Amino acid sequence: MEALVASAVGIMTAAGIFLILRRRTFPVILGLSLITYAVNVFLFATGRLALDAPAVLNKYEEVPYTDPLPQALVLTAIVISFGMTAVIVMIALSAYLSSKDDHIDMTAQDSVDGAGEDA
Amino acid sequence: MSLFLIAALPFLGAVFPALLIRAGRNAAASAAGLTTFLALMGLLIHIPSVMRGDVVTAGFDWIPVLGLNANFMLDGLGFLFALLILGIGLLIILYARFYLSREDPMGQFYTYLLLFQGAMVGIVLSDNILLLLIFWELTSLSSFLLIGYWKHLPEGRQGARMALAVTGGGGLAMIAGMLILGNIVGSYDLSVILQNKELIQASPYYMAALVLILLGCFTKSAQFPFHFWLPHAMAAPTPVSAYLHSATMVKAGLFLMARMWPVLAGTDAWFYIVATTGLVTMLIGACIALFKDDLKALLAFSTVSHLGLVTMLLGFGTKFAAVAAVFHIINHATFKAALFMTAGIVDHEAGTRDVKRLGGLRQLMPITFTIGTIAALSMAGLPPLNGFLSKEMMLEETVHTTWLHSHYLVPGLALLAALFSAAYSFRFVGHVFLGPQRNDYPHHPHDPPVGLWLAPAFLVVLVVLIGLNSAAIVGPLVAVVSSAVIGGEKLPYYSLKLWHGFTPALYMSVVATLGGLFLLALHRRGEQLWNALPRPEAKVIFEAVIGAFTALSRWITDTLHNGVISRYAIILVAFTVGLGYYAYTTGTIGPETREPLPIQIIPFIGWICLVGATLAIMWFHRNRLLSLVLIGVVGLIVSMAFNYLSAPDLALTQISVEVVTMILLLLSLNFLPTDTPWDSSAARRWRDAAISVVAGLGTGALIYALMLRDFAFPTISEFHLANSYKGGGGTNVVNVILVDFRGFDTFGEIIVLGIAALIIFALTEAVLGTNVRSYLLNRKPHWPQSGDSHPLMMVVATRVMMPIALMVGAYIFVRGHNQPGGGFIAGLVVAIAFLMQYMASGYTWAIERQRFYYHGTIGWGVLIAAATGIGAWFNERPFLTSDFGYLHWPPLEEFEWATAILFDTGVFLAVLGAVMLALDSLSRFAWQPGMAQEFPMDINPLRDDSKDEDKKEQA
Amino acid sequence: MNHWIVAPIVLPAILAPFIIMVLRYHLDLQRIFSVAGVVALLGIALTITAQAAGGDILVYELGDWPAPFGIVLVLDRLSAMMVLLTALLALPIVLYAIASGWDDRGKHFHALFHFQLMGVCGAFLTGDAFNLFVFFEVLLIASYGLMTHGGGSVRLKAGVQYVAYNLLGSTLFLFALGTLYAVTGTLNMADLAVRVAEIPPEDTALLRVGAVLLLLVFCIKAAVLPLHFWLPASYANAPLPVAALFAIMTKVGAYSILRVDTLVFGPDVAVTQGLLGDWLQPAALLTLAVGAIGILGSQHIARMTAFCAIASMGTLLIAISLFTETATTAALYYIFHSTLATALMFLVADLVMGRRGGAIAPTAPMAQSGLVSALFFVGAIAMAGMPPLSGFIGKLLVLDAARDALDANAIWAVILIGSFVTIVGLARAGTLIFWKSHDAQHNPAPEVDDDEEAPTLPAPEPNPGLAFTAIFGMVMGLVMLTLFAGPALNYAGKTAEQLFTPENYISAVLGGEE
Amino acid sequence: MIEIAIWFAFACFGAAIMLCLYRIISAEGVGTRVLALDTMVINTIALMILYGLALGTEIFFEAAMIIAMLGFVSTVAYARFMLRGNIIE
Amino acid sequence: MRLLHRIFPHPHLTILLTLVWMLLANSPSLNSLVFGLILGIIIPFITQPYWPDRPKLRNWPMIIEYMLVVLWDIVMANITVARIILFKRDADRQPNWVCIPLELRTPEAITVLAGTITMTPGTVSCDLSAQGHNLLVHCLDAPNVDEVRDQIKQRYERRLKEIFE
Amino acid sequence: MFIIEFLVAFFLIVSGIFGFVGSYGMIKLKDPMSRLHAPTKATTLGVGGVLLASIFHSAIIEQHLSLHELLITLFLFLTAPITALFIAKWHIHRHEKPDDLPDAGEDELWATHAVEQVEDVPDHTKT
Ligand code: NA
Ligand code: NA
Repeated sequence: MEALVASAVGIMTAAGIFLILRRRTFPVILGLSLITYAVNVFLFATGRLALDAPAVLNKYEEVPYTDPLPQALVLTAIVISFGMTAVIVMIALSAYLSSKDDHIDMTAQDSVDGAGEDA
Repeated sequence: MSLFLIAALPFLGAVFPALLIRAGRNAAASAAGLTTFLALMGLLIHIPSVMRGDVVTAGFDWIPVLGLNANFMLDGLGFLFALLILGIGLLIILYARFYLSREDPMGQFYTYLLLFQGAMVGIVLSDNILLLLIFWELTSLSSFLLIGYWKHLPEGRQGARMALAVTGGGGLAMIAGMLILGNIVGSYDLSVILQNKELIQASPYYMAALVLILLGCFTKSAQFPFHFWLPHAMAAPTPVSAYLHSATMVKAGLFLMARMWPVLAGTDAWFYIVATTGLVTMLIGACIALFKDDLKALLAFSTVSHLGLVTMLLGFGTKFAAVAAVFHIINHATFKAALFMTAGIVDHEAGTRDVKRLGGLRQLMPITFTIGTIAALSMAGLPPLNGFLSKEMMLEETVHTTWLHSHYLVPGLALLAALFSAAYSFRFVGHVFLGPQRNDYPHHPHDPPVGLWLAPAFLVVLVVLIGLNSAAIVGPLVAVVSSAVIGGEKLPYYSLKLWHGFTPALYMSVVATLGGLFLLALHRRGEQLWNALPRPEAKVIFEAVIGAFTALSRWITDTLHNGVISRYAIILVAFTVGLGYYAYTTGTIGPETREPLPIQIIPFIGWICLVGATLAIMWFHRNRLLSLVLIGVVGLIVSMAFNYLSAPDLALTQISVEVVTMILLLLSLNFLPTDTPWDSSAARRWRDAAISVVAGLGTGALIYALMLRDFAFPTISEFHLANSYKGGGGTNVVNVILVDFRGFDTFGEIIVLGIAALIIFALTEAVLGTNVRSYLLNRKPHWPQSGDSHPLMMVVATRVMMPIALMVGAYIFVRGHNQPGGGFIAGLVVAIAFLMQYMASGYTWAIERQRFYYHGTIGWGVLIAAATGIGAWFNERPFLTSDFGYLHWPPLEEFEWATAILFDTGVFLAVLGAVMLALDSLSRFAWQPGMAQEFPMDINPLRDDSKDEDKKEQA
Repeated sequence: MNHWIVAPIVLPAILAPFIIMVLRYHLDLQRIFSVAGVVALLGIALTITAQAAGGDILVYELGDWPAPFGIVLVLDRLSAMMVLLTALLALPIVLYAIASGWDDRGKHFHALFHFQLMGVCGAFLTGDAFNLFVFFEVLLIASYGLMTHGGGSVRLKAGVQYVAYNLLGSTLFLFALGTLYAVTGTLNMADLAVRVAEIPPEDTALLRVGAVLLLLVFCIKAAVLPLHFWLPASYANAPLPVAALFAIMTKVGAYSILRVDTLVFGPDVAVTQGLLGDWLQPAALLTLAVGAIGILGSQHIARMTAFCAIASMGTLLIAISLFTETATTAALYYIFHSTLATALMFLVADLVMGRRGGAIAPTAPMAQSGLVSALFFVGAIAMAGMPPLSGFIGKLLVLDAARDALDANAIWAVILIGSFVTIVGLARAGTLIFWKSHDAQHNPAPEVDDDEEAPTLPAPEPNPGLAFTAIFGMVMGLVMLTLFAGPALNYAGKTAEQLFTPENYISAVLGGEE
Repeated sequence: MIEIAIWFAFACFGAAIMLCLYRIISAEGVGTRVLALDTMVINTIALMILYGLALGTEIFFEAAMIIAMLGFVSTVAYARFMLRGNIIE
Repeated sequence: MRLLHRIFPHPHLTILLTLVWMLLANSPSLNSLVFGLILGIIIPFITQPYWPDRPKLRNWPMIIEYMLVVLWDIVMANITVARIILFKRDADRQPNWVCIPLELRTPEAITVLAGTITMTPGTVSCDLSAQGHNLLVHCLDAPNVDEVRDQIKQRYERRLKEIFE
Repeated sequence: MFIIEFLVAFFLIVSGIFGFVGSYGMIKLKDPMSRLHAPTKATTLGVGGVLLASIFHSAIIEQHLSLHELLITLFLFLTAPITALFIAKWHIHRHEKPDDLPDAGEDELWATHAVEQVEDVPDHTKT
């Protein structure tokens, strides 16, 4: 099972980075989502894997529990990256609508002429 | 007067002219003059002690850690320079009052001038080399302002920049030199350093310190090959040129060489570097000066030459040469300042300072002529003027100097320089004042008002008096200064007399004078030759070099930061992977300590789907909608994996977040292109793929290694498991961690979400406030739209689904503390419930029936969470300390209350508000007039038919 | 119970929602509350600095859970100083933003501003590695909002880049924390320090990977070459008052490097040897070089100022990379200076841009050119490390601290040559912007003398008086830092001493149990 | 007996999920892709209930329920996107 | 009465929601009943504006009958369709569109009808006509279109008419 | 007991078969409209079977009544028709002309085709 999880993390990371290296905003955002999945699984897996041992205390019997801390961390991470994704989607969309161009690269022209221009 | 005050007065005074200029030019000038005068008086008070050979000191520890102490000292050398600075400063202030025109901002001028003056005084009074460095760099800065004072002249701008670059750069070198010096000695205090000649000269760092300090001195004093900036600094108003570029700033280098003479001089290195530089500078400066037509340029190069002279003398390293140097500094200051002012007067009155357009001013401007001639003859080295005296001493010393075993080289070249010097001095007199009167002067020249000529006249009187009776007038001063220069040792034998008998120096003087006259006679022919010679124009070269460096910098900068984020990302990834690999290979790792879990078939199928979907995304990423669907698959499987691996909370959160994200992306994809064109080459894609694969391998391997090893120490989560119920009152440990053990993380997290929504809202407002709005109103959809935008079935289904979904949300929320769930997921579920309503009946219809406002929801959420945290304060507990208990109201069963639930309510509200605000904002982009509809569904036979019937009835 | 420690976080966390909810439609009230909030923050910062100055390390256990199981805030000299710096920086900036009307060019400026302050203060105060991540995210997301404040196509595009790059950084942060947790089983920094010191040899490889990833994250924040690429475009295209506030953000990276590398992966910890020490110094030197070259090579004042920020980070990182007490003292002093100077420069750049656009080329005269040019001159002096302002002292300190370093020659050469290039670049920019308004060849249109004409040109700010006051305030900050360099360095020295005796920190956080 | 039945059902739904993925990737129209995704979600729900049954745990229930709800929302969103472009209008 | 109506805008919904809550809680107890009831009152109150013009349900026995019929049909149709998918060659299949003229007018009733049609395998409700008077149904394999239409009208629409209108 | 076990196993097998058939139908059936029929099987007897099995299993074998699986059924029954409707509408919108469909009677057009204003937008029928 560990091999599956590890390889999945690796593949999602690779695909995420590949998409991040594209030149348009949309694939980059998708890449960021993918790499977010990867890191969430990564972080989760740092608690080691366990089957049928959720960290919900059983009052009646002694049962094994999985490590709850990484789960809490991943939850925080998921929420935060959701906020981040929402923001970058919005900025990318606004940038596209303002310039009718969804290239993610800044041209020399952008950086010279428009720097800091007001809306 | 305390030395502090002397040094501080000009700076304090600098404030007044700028402020007082509204009160008039005289007020500004008077304020400047008065401060200078006060400082001068303060200095003169110390004459008795200085003349006794005492060193006046004052100081306090400013920055002890650094050894940068505000220590000042006044000895003979400092006194002489301070006297020059303040005395000539006073004259310049007077002169400038009349020189500057009505259009020139005089307040600014005096402010700059006093800043400069203060910096100079600081240099010469510093007893700490770091303090000295501060003043040193300040002179560069203030002179930059002064040179560039006439902002409208391009020459001023370039000159100022060049001066700053050269002297500032030299200053930086000097910083290094001084730090080395201080480190050798162990103190930055001059008084300590000057006691440690042996230590310094024996140090292996002596050479480095020497060269670096000399770089500072040579640049400041315009020594070859750094002489080029000085003539261009002449673009400044004449008072500035007179003050900075003859009397004071350029002498700072000389001052420092003199100051350091006791510890740095006396070595071969010192001799060959300093003396040679001085000699060459003296020669070249004099030669160039002869062929300059601009009076100020002529004087500037003459200054260069004379500075070289003093440098050379200091470089000789003998005590006698040091005395000669001191004496020449005094003399040069007097005649050169007078000459500059004369040149200024000529320029002012005749309207030009081009020698070629002048001549014959003798009768028109008799006073000026007299002043100028006396000063010029002193510069030429004619008796009985003071210039003669020090030149004699110089020539005398050259005769005793051997340069690489050659006895003739130094005297020969010095003589040549003296000859040129005499020639340009005669030219100054001859070509400006003598000769036939002309009728094509730009102005009508006449002697200026007394205010202008008084200052140079005073100086010329000094020139004559010193020449006639130097021993009486400046003898004690020279003695005390020289003594300071040579480090308090016994003075050598010297005499400041006009007549020393028929010495080699006298013969050389005669030759120089006659040769000078001869050269002047040949001037026209010499000029032709000079002009025919290829002369590297320093300014052009400098500008070209700076220009080239600027262009190079621009190229480097723009090439490095070319705005291609994918390259930035590649560098980041490659760097990270590389360092990670390095870190791994330089450590050690033990064998696996955990048994891997067996692979079961369903997870394996999930894995295949995940890998398949991921690879498909890479392959089909240009089809954006498909990629989105595939991302959905990945998210679904990741969520399943969480569930399978005992993380139900994660599964719930992951899937909810994923759906909302997908909806946000769909909302934006409505406006974005639906396809990504190819815009990177196949080679690039392969390179990207290779890097991605390496990074993927790295992360995969890392987590694989981690999962198969146990924690090196017991993990802190054991505490969480043990205390979740008894300390946190919940059985869902993950939730208790979120709302209690690490509630502060969650507090930050909801704020992140709230901020995200705020940003989205703010951006929407910003973008819709521009012409984007009209673009959106006129844009065509990606493809034709279908009819029936709010299908009946969807609306009806939502009427049932939404309440149920809200119920589910409530359920998820309530049970969160003990079972998978919690405020966050509940917030998302409720948001999705409302989203359903939006999708069913449309945004405008739904929002009209909305009963809460998203900003308020977010705000309340954060505030409730914060208030829960603060509530603990009243219980004498830290922020976010939770409490819980159990209630029993018959006939109900016992149930639990917990402040954590209140906190979770905050989370719930913040999440709900944030998600809704984000969706709300994004959907506003698609708003079109006429979109608001009256009914929840487009088709409703019940409604339409009854309407039809009404119509029929009416008909 | 000493609640002062959490106050710098709670205050903005309450104020910002209040502004959103209650004052959403009242800009004037927003401004009043915002400024009052910053003043209150300053008061809090002064209080906690006074508390920390004694040398005690105060620990605040959030939720009353003991470390390492809960999250703790730790107030030591360093964190107090950084919070104080944040508050000091924020006050003039918020005043300037109000005076220049920048806060009115988009929605929610003040709320985002306070959230940003909250994130920054939280990052400085927290003693928990994951909580540090959370506060990084808070300050980052607030910065995304501030950076794109007001919109505009280029700014938004730069915003996309900024966000994308930093999201990569955040991801890296999580990878790092995961790895560290997976090896050590803890997240508390003091506990981490204890465990890292005792790590068994079989786990060093993985621990080292985690450590290096974490340090890389901080290096991204601190704009260390080659991880600095996010900075120029985003700072140059942000609203410049915001860029001024961002001066503190790079310092968060520097702070984190300092904190983690003294506390957890300290110089005495064998297992993490060479992870930063081997490359940070050359990287810092290159950072300074690239910054200086950028200053000379920029054609736009905002971009140039962004490179000023990079160059000053280079100098700072050189000091940090030396990892000695003396050098750290220098670094701490320089942090203060560099933050104020960079911010000052950005504000001045905003004055210029509002008046004549940002191109470093001759253009028409501008309003109040004398005052603006004087401020530019002051800013340039500070940036270039010229006397008499604190930059010079800072530079001397760094040079002095580097004298025993292995590569002292290289460090000195880079710093001094870097200063030289900076001076040339700033002089070039200043003369072109302020002095070249009359060049007939370049500007054939007939022009009037700017000094005569200046008063008739209207200032672009709604409230130029306040704008200039704010900037003067910042200048005064630099002056004070110079005049009271002695006491400041005394504090910095004690701070460095505290940093280099991590045992106290550890025992304060973990109590006697370890 | 139940064991075998569970395994049989696992195999069926596992295979079904893979078929859905194949359909998502290979379909020529977005509609079919979305349909396949929707079917995949439904199969996943079945699988989760199955797992709960096999392990005798209720831990999968909430996820299954939420997924049932969310699958609907996302499918409607996709469909609205394809029909109208704007999913909230 | 009006007050009562304001408090319980949708009594049926309240019952349904309380039931849902009980199911969610999954263990019958007084606590969950009380809590479910409270939420069952609050939530319809919140969502009330989204459900104007609520239809009245008249014939409760018919509802039971209808559900049983549908369940039976679902099982049967599943088997039929599985056979078609697994064993019938694609070419032999005769997919077809069917237009079903509606007598139902209430949106809720139309929805239930269309839903029923879809949930019984082999038929899918695809669209309403522009004014909602006809329902478009797609059949997986329907050699005889009229038979399908009549069956739907007979088995489902008739009963729904009695329930809703 | 055996009967219960048998019943559970039976439901499971039935659900497995129908779940598989549902997805297999999507592969086998060639025209998009017919494919739409497939998921109904997964939804009804596929999931339904599992849910019933689960209810029986917990009630009899684990000895506690657990009916909450019914909720999932409720959800699916409420939502699946809507999903199908939307996908069908997409198909009609993209691939069917008004003439291809049966006559809509008095209403003339089916709702999907009843677009208020005709816009000259590019036709991306392939998407
Ligand atoms: Na989905
Ligand atoms: Na059907």
